[in-house]
Parts: sequence; C-alpha cells; structure tokens
Amino acid sequence: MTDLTVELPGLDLKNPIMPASGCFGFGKEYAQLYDLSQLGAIMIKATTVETRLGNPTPRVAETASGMLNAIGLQNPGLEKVAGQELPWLEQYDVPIIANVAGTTTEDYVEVAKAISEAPNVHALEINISCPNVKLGGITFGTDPDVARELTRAVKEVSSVPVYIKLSPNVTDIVSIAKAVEEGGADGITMINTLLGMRMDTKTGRPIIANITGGLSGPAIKPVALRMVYEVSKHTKLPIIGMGGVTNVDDVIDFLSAGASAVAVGTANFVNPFVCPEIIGQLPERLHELGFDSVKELVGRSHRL
Amino acid sequence: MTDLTVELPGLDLKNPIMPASGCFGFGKEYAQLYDLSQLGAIMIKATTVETRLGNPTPRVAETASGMLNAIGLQNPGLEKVAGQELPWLEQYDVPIIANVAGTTTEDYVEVAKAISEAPNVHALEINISCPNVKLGGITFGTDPDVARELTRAVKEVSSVPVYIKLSPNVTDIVSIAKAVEEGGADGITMINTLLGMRMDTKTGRPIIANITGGLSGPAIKPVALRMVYEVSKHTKLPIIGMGGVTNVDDVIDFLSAGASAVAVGTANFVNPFVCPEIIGQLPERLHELGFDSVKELVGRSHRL
Amino acid sequence: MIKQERMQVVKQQEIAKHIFELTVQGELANEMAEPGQFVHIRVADSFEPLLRRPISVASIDMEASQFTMIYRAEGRGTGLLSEKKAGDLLDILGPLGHGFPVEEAQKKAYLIGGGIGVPPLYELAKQLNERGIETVHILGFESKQAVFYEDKFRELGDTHIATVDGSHGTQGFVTHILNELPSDFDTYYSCGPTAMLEAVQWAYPQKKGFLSYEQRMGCGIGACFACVCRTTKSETDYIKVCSDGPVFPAGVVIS
Amino acid sequence: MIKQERMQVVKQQEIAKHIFELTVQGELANEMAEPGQFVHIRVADSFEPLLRRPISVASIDMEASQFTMIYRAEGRGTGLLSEKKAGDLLDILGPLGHGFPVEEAQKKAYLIGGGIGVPPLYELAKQLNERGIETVHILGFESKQAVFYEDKFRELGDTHIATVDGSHGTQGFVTHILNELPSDFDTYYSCGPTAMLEAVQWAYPQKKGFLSYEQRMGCGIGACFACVCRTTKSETDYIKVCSDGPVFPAGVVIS
Ligand SMILES: Cc1cc2nc3c(=O)[nH]c(=O)nc-3n(C[C@H](O)[C@H](O)[C@H](O)COP(=O)(O)OP(=O)(O)OC[C@H]3O[C@@H](n4cnc5c(N)ncnc54)[C@H](O)[C@@H]3O)c2cc1C
Ligand SMILES: Cc1cc2nc3c(=O)[nH]c(=O)nc-3n(C[C@H](O)[C@H](O)[C@H](O)COP(=O)(O)OP(=O)(O)OC[C@H]3O[C@@H](n4cnc5c(N)ncnc54)[C@H](O)[C@@H]3O)c2cc1C
Ligand SMILES: Cc1cc2nc3c(=O)[nH]c(=O)nc-3n(C[C@H](O)[C@H](O)[C@H](O)COP(=O)(O)O)c2cc1C
Ligand SMILES: Cc1cc2nc3c(=O)[nH]c(=O)nc-3n(C[C@H](O)[C@H](O)[C@H](O)COP(=O)(O)O)c2cc1C
Ligand code: FES
Ligand code: FES
Repeated sequence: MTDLTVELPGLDLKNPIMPASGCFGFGKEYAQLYDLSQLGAIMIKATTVETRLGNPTPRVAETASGMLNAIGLQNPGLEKVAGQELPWLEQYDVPIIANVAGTTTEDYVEVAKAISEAPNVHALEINISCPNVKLGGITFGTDPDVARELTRAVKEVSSVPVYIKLSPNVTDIVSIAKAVEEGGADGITMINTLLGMRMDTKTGRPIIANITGGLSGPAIKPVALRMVYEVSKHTKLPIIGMGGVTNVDDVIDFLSAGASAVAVGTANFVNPFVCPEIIGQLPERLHELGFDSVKELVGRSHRL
Repeated sequence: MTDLTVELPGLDLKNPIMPASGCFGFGKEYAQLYDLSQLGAIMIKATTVETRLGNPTPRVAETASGMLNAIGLQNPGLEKVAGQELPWLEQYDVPIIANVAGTTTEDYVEVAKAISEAPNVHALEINISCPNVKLGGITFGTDPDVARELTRAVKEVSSVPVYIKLSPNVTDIVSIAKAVEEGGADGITMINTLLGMRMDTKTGRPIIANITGGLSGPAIKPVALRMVYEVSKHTKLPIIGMGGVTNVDDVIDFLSAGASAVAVGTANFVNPFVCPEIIGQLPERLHELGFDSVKELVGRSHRL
Repeated sequence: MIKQERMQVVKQQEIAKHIFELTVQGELANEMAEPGQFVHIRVADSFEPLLRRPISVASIDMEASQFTMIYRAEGRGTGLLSEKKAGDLLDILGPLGHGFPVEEAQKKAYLIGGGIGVPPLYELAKQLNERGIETVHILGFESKQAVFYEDKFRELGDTHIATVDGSHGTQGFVTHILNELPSDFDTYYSCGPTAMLEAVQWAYPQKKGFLSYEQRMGCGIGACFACVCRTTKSETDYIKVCSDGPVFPAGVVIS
Repeated sequence: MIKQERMQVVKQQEIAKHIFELTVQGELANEMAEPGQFVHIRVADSFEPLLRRPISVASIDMEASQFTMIYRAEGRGTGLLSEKKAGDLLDILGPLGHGFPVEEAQKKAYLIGGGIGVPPLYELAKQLNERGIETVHILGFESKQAVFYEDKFRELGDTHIATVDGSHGTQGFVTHILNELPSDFDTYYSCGPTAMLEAVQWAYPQKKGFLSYEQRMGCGIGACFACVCRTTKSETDYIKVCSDGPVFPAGVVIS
C-alpha cells in the first residue's frame, strides 16, 4: 500500500494534491464534476475585506504553453465567503486553505482573523504576490522587511497555521522566504504568477485590459521548480509547490525539488478532472519509482 | 517600398533582425546555410579574457515551449575571437555586436577595450546577466549601483557604443535600466534568460549538470515583452528586444512594445533559417498592418 | 450534466470561406439541453495551444448522438481544429452554459445573427419551428464568400441576408434589414458581435429579447472569473458569460 | 550540403518493441555522404516539444531519394514521431556531422552496436561490404523483444547477438561476445551507450577504432556549444558531438 498522506502544519492531507487559489473558485463548479472529498485540500479564491469587482475584461490571454490572467482579486468579500462559501464547503471532507489578500496590513489582519475561525479553514495562505492589483498584493512580497512584518501581524491574529504565498518576480526569493520564516510563518506556498504581457499583433494593443497579467501554466514550471529547490535548500519551512503542474510526473518533480505538497492551477482549465486523475495515478507512479510514500520523495533532489 | 532600416547608436542596420548572442556562435555554422550579409547585425557569443571551457554536460534541457541552457560562457577567449573569429566575419557586410563577459570589472574593461577596436565591431553588448556562471555575470545585473559602475567603466574604454544586456531575474528591471542609463549606456538589450530547472523524473536529479539553467524560447516571450514595455516607458535608451521570438508577428510585438530592433535566439535551433525568413516576411507584414517603415512601429503600444 | 469526452469526428468540411462545419459523435451529445449552449474544445494534446476554445452548438442530432458546430478558422486554435478529419478524436467539455429559452416565444420570433454568431441560431430555429413558432432569420455576413446555411434557414422560415460589402443580399448590417421589416414578432433572439447585440437591443426596447455574448474564457465553467460582464442587476457583482450565460435576457448585460 | 526540407514519410512500422523504422523521401537524401551521419527532426509544428531530435541514418537509398531511420519511441518527441504516417510531411535538417570513415578499413571490420546505437551500423555494413570488406556484427539489446535487423545484418556477414536478459543469443553484453571472438580484424566501428564505447576501447587498445557518441543537443550544427565533450587533443578546448562528430577515432573523446 502506497502512503499518500502528508502532514503539514494545520493540515492532515489524504494526499498531496490540491487546486491552487483562483483556479477553482470556491469549489462549487468543480463539485458538479467530481466529489471534492477526494482532494488533499482546496485553496479557495483570494478573499478581501470588501467585495472586489476586479479588473475589466479581457482578463485572460493565451501564450505559448501558458496563459496570462489579470482577474484582479475579484471576490464576494469576507462576509459572503465566511457566511456562504465556506459553510457550503463543509459538506465535503476536505481541509480548506483560505487565500487572504488586501491593500493594507490592516486588511490582511482583518480577513485573517475572521476567516481563520471558520471550522473548515485549516490554514491560511497569505497572498503577498498578486501581480494584478495596483495596491498591496505583490508590493508586500518583494521586500523582505515588509514581508516579515506582515507575516508577524497575521500570525498574531490567526487561529490556524499561516502559509505565505511568494512571488517569483523577485531578484532573490530566498531572502523573502527567510524573512517570512523569521516573521513566524508556518509554511510557504510558491509560486504565484510571473508578470507578463501579450500584444494584439494587429493593433499593437495589450490584449489584457489591465495591460500586464500573471503568467501561469507549463511555461513557468522550470522557474517554479528552481525556486522551490532553492527555498527548500535554505529554509526549514514546508513548501506547497505550484507552477505549471499538469500531470503526475510534474508532481513527482516538485516533491523531489523539496515541496511537501503540490497545487494545480491553470491545468484545471485544460482538464477539469486533472486533480482526481493525478491522485489516482500517484500510487502506481510512486511504486514504479520505488517509493512507498509521498514523504520519502520530498526533497529527493537534494539528497542525490 | 517598405523601409526596414534602423539607426541605433553605432549601428546602421539594413533591417531590425539579428541573431542573439550564444545562439549563433561566431557565424560560421549558419554561413553554411545562408549569406550572413542579409542580417541586420550579428550578436556573437560572449567573449571573456581567457579561453573558457564552460560547464559540464548535459548543458541543455527541453521544457514546455522553451529550453534551459547552462553553457557557461564557453568561448575561445579574447585573443582568438579578435584574431580569428572577427576577421573571418569581415567577409560579410554585417555589423557585429560583440558580447562581453567577465568575472571582475577589470575583465569586462579589458575585453571591451580590445574587442571594440576590431573594425567590424560596431557596438558592444555587455552581458551582466548570464545566469550560468558562479562569479560575475548575473551578479553585475541585479544591483543597480554595481550595474551603473560597470557601465561607466566599460564606457570609458570602449571605442564603440555600449549596450547593456539586462537580466529578467530581478524585482525591478526599470531601476537597473535607469542605473545603466546614468552610467552612460548607449542602449539596452533585453532579456537574457530566466533562471530555471528541470528534473529527470525517474531519478529526481536535475537534468542540467550545472543544476540550474537559463530558460529561453517562446515560453518567456510574455515576460520579455512586459519588461521591454516597462523599460521603454521609463528610459530614453533604445532597446534591442529579445526573448521567444520565432516569427514575424513576434517581431511586430516587440517593436510595438518599444524595442527598436529584435534579436532571435533559441528559434535558430528550431529553424536555422528563421532570421532570413523573418526578414523576407517583414515588408509584407508591415504593409498589411499599414506601416511604411519599421521605425513607425516602434513603441506603438505606448501611443494607443 | 457536463461531460468531458474524447468525441469522434464524423465529418468536417469548409462550407464558406474559412468557415468550417464539424460534426462529432459521442455520449456528450445526449446531454444537450438548449440551443445556444456551447462546448469547450481542446484542439491539441500538446500544451501549445494550451487553453480550450469555446464553440457554440449549431445543431443537435440526439438520435445519432451527434452534434454539429460551425466556426471560422482564423487563429491558431481554430486553425488546428480545421485540420481534424473524420475518425480523429477530439477532447470536448460540455454542454456548457445556458442557452436560448425556446419556451419564451409565443408565435413569431426574430432570429438575428452576425457572422460566427449565426450558427447557434440554426438549432434554435429548428426547435422553435418544432414548437410551432414562426421564425424569421436576419443574418449578416462580411461578404458573399462568408455566407453559410442560407438554404437551411430558408427551409425553416423567412430568411434575409445582409453583407457588409453588398456582394450578397442587402448591403450593410442586419439593422438595415430590421429597419425595413415589420415589428410583428413577440420575441427576438440574437447572437453576434457585441456592437450588433447593442444595436438590436436599442432597436426593440419593448420586445422580449435574448442575446448571446462572447468573452475570452479560462475554465468555461464558472470558476476562474475570466469571462465576466458588468450587469444592470447589481453594482457589486458581475455575471459570468460561461456559466450564467452565454445567453442573457435583453437589458441585463452592460457591455 | 546541409538542407532543411519537409520530407515525405514513405513508410513507418514498429519492427521491435517500441522500435520504429521510418523511411522518408526528398532531396535531402541525395546529400548523404557517410554512414553514421544524423539528421535533426522537428516532430511537431507547435512549440511543444520545441527542440529538434537527433536521429541517425540507418540506411540510404540514393536511387529512390530515400533514407531510413530506426529509433526507440520513449519520450515525448520520439512518441510523436512514431505517430507519423505515410504521406505526412516531416521537417528534417541534415545530413549533419561526420560519420564512419569506410575507407579506413582494410580487410575485416568489427561493427559493435548496442540498442539504438545499432541502426547506423547497418548502412556502414552495407557500404563496407560494397568495398569488399568483411564485416562481423556484434549487437547488444535489452531482450529478445528489442532485437531488430538481425536477418539484415546476417545477410551482410557474421552476426552475433547478446541480450541483457539472455532471452535471445548470448546472455550479457557485447563484450561477452567480443571475449570469445578472435581479434583478427583491422578496424572496429562502434555505436551505443557510452559505457559500451568505453568497454570496447579498453578491449582493443591496439586496433584502429571509430566510435559514435551521443550528447543532448541544441542547434545540431555546431553553433550553441551544447553537445561538447572533453578531448585528449586539447586541454583548453572541447569537441562538439554534432559537428566534429558524432563519430570520433578511438582515444579522442574523454567521456
Ligand atoms: C460562448 C462562445 C461561443 C462561441 N461560438 C463560436 C462559434 O460557434 N463559432 C465560431 O467561429 N466562434 C465562436 N466563438 C468564438 C471562438 O471561441 C473564437 O473565435 C476562438 O476561441 C478563437 O480561437 P483561435 O485559436 O482561432 O484564436 P487565437 O487568437 O489564437 O486565440 C487566442 C485565445 O483568445 C481566445 N479568443 C480569441 N478570440 C476570441 C473570441 N472571439 N471569443 C472568445 N475567445 C476568443 C481564444 O479562445 C484563445 O484562448 C465563441 C465564443 C464564445 C465565448
Ligand atoms: C547523434 C545522435 C544520433 C542518434 N541516433 C539515434 C537513433 O538512430 N535512434 C534512436 O532511437 N535514438 C537516437 N539518438 C537518441 C535520440 O536523439 C533520443 O532518444 C531522442 O532525442 C529522445 O527524444 P524524446 O523526445 O523521445 O525524449 P525526451 O526525454 O522527451 O527528450 C527531451 C530532450 O532531451 C533530448 N534527449 C533525450 N535523450 C537523449 C539522448 N539519448 N541523446 C540526445 N538527446 C537526448 C531530446 O533530444 C530532447 O531535447 C541519437 C542521438 C544523437 C545525439
Ligand atoms: C485565473 C487565475 C486566477 C488566480 N487567482 C489567484 C488568487 O486569487 N490568489 C492567489 O494567490 N493566486 C492566484 N492565482 C495564481 C495561482 O494560484 C498559481 O499560483 C499560479 O497560477 C501558478 O500555478 P499554475 O501554473 O498551476 O497555474 C491565479 C491564477 C490564475 C491562472
Ligand atoms: C544556448 C544559449 C546560449 C546563450 N549564450 C549567451 C551568451 O553567451 N551571452 C548572452 O548574453 N546571452 C546568451 N544567451 C541568451 C540569448 O542571447 C537570449 O538573450 C535569450 O536566449 C532569450 O532569447 P530567445 O528566447 O530568443 O532565445 C544564450 C541563450 C542560449 C539559448
Ligand atoms: S471562463 Fe472561467 S469563469 Fe467563465
Ligand atoms: S548541438 Fe549546438 S553545438 Fe552541437
């Protein structure tokens, strides 16, 4: 019997696979397609204090083996998420990781405090890396000092473990990771999207209304893998890795590089059944590679 | 008649298309395939003071719509480049942009001074962005102060205009661009590769012997385009844009984003005739889009 | 129910300039509920192109478990789609979204389509006629070369064609035809460019109308918030074209 | 001369487990100079997979302007390649590199191949036999299921097969066979895994030998410095497998 379980701060996971924030809404749509209880966890869409309308459209554009998005943190706001979305999700036996966003430290603190009290929220994912909003978001994720202080503030109020979501748009991701470790983070999730752009060749106009967008999908996997490898080498924090995961071998690669669990984003749009499919394939693939448990695989690349 | 010519500091180009450094050696191999005089310019392989053996193999790995390389600046050294490679290239009516690399400022200065005196070298491209060497390279390209001072030192000795090649592996590329502008750079070339990694899924080992490598190809085009757009918005320096260009529409996009000319790297490996093919297609494509000259197109996205 | 299936291509042919008619077979066809729904197609197994392409269902043949789509091959994805041949398998997700409510029409309906917005109106016309509703079809195209399904629509009812260059039918837009026609219908249904939908809404403020919108999509099922439009129904919310639409009652979408 | 051509697939078949034989036709075939050269194949028009795949030429038919390759479909690129059918066009760059020098053999040559290193030895055997050289073939495979071209080689000379699992021929590696054979040849040619090439060099330090190497490639024509090996000829230089090789005289490559 292959052991797929993973224990992380706040999270006892049946398996290491979870949909990434923003690529799975609050679960309702995918629940039409399969039983969400199969998932290791669910990272829900970023939640802010108030309702956010997000950016104008077009919000997505395709690129070579990737896509750009500039949704701009559209969400129904804390009240509705805590009052409607999370209770609805309680019917499933799956831990929720709540993605928290904001413009000021106070925003983050307010959402973190309230949402961490929901019974099925087992961990927070603090989004200091959203490239698609003018204020907050990524600005918290590019300066180690700011990142450390935000982590501290959130840790103080959260009733569940706190994971910080790192931006890849930095010169030195290890310094940010170390800063949030000092700030008391329980774990790291990485990576958010790379800032990119696509033109309409005919008109010369950027396709995304917001001009720039976040690049995700298979195109960014090499960058994500490199960053997970570096951060896992230089910090002790557990990592939930993501960026371009589309199949079971991608999951193996992220675990090998040092991630303890893996999130799947864009691939849900290409194949809505990708998460349960990967979960189904994991035992056999682990067996083929000579492993009895997911845990054995974590950080394998560092031990070679 | 569509006007393909471009005038840049030191460079009177027949057309805006040139092979990118490291993807065209010193021209000999592609000269077997077509007449190099067709090209707008040639960016030759990085040259260092001494012969460099570069990194162990494997040095390349394929990724989704991209590739990783960690050649490690292998080159025959200044003496051979200046004594053999450049004189050989004199048979072609094409300006050479010499790519200069090193470990210390002195190295850069030494190569820059000597190589800029070669009759067919019309400009230097200072590689402060190579991610594949332990010393020098990228370390010069991630700190604005270091970049400014290096630019100054090189400008002092160079007998031709100096272009600085920027790294995308930074939090704020505009600050680096502004720093080299202050340092006296005549232009910017961008982008070099994104740092990435690929695992052998079976063994968990990184495929590239150097562990990490530089990501290039269509996968990175959105990142490159975004950076060219930002830098052209915030500096006055002319830009030679690159990153994932494979066809004539990619060239249009880079020009629209603010590049004055465009370099083609990885695509040469996929289609060795890509540069002359694009040059051949440019007039008709410009005409279709309603432009009479390449220059009209430059920075079009900013004017919309 | 939404299904993801590798459906078999039964037939593909170019029926007008760059316009392809593609018929596929599989269980998914049996899930089709309303005209105006769409499917999300993965045109290649590789990651490039990465995203699925939304294409409307143009006609449904439940008995044969088949449905037909009509699309213009313009970009990379639809270009690859047009290379599929009978026997090939095609990864299709669907049926998606809410289509045209056929039960809303009383006696006579106007079906107003532009370009690649015309296809879903064909299944709609079929179903309305089955219900005994008289349908009038007002269809706009770029030029004669781009016209398709004219005869098929004629079989179902009065059909008027406009072309921008005047090479076939009335010169101009569908609105030029609408101006000449009586307003003796109770319900209109429309699909086409947003500007056309706007014009149609303006033309018939008093009538019951249903309009099908387009937006660039990610997931196609309502999870990613890519395909939103502002709505008159709420200041603090969007509607999603993929799951709330693509068909909305007139007056709901702010475009 | 190196050409890039969309060549036509004439035939493709699986001749052993996961081993495909692929014949293509076009002008490029007429440029073939030496056995042991390779071509660089673009397996898809999309960017994924992006890079070309190097595959050796297994036999050349100048009269028909055709050549044949034999490859193992394992990864993504060769997997896609194995789906090509007669009539499809395939973007091929070649011929590339320097092959086996047939003029170096005097009377009797040993051709020693392992796995997918076997194919180029077939054209070599043909050309050596045409020159009146006696060829002995020592070929190693994983197992019986992976063996190919045994009869074809037998037609040209003495042929010995080794399989790792002993399911066919001698159990073990080609070196086990070499140990049993006389050393009455003047020249050897070898292609296969690096470990095998090393072993063969060690076995015959006094003989004239030529070995074909593999490296991961970018350009395939000598411009990118991806495919280098250290060499005994210089401390300050590499040799490139793609343009200086893939065939090198024994003793030149440090692997
Ligand atoms: C609900 C719905 C139904 C549709 N039904 C049809 C139909 O029946 N027949 C038909 O010909 N077309 C239809 N379209 C438009 C069709 O989806 C686009 O023409 C197609 O996606 C373009 O893809 P491409 O690869 O050819 O173009 P590319 O330019 O290569 O596409 C790049 C990206 O942009 C998206 N995109 C480009 N144009 C559009 C567009 N107009 N709408 C939405 N996304 C776009 C693509 O899906 C892709 O993600 C429909 C669109 C929607 C939203
Ligand atoms: C000069 C030369 C001649 C060759 N001749 C043959 C032949 O006749 N028959 C045959 O079956 N194989 C041959 N090979 C090996 C063949 O190139 C690889 O098996 C093939 O590239 C693997 O591609 P893939 O897409 O299946 O694997 P993937 O793992 O998807 O390939 C990923 C990347 O790694 C490269 N790669 C992976 N394995 C190898 C390898 N062993 N050598 C070089 N690059 C590799 C690929 O080219 C690609 O860039 C030859 C290699 C070289 C260098
Ligand atoms: C449409 C879309 C919306 C996203 N929204 C969020 C978000 O709200 N919060 C967040 O932290 N990350 C968000 N992300 C980033 C993803 O969670 C993930 O970090 C990124 O897409 C990389 O993974 P992938 O390549 O598997 O998509 C979003 C990504 C996409 C594509
Ligand atoms: C194999 C390889 C070698 C390279 N060597 C150099 C180099 O020596 N100097 C340099 O400045 N850039 C080098 N580059 C970077 C390219 O010049 C270019 O900036 C980058 O590849 C992005 O462009 P592309 O996507 O078109 O390849 C190299 C790139 C590749 C793929
Ligand atoms: S396309 Fe994802 S919500 Fe509509
Ligand atoms: S593959 Fe580029 S030098 Fe050999």
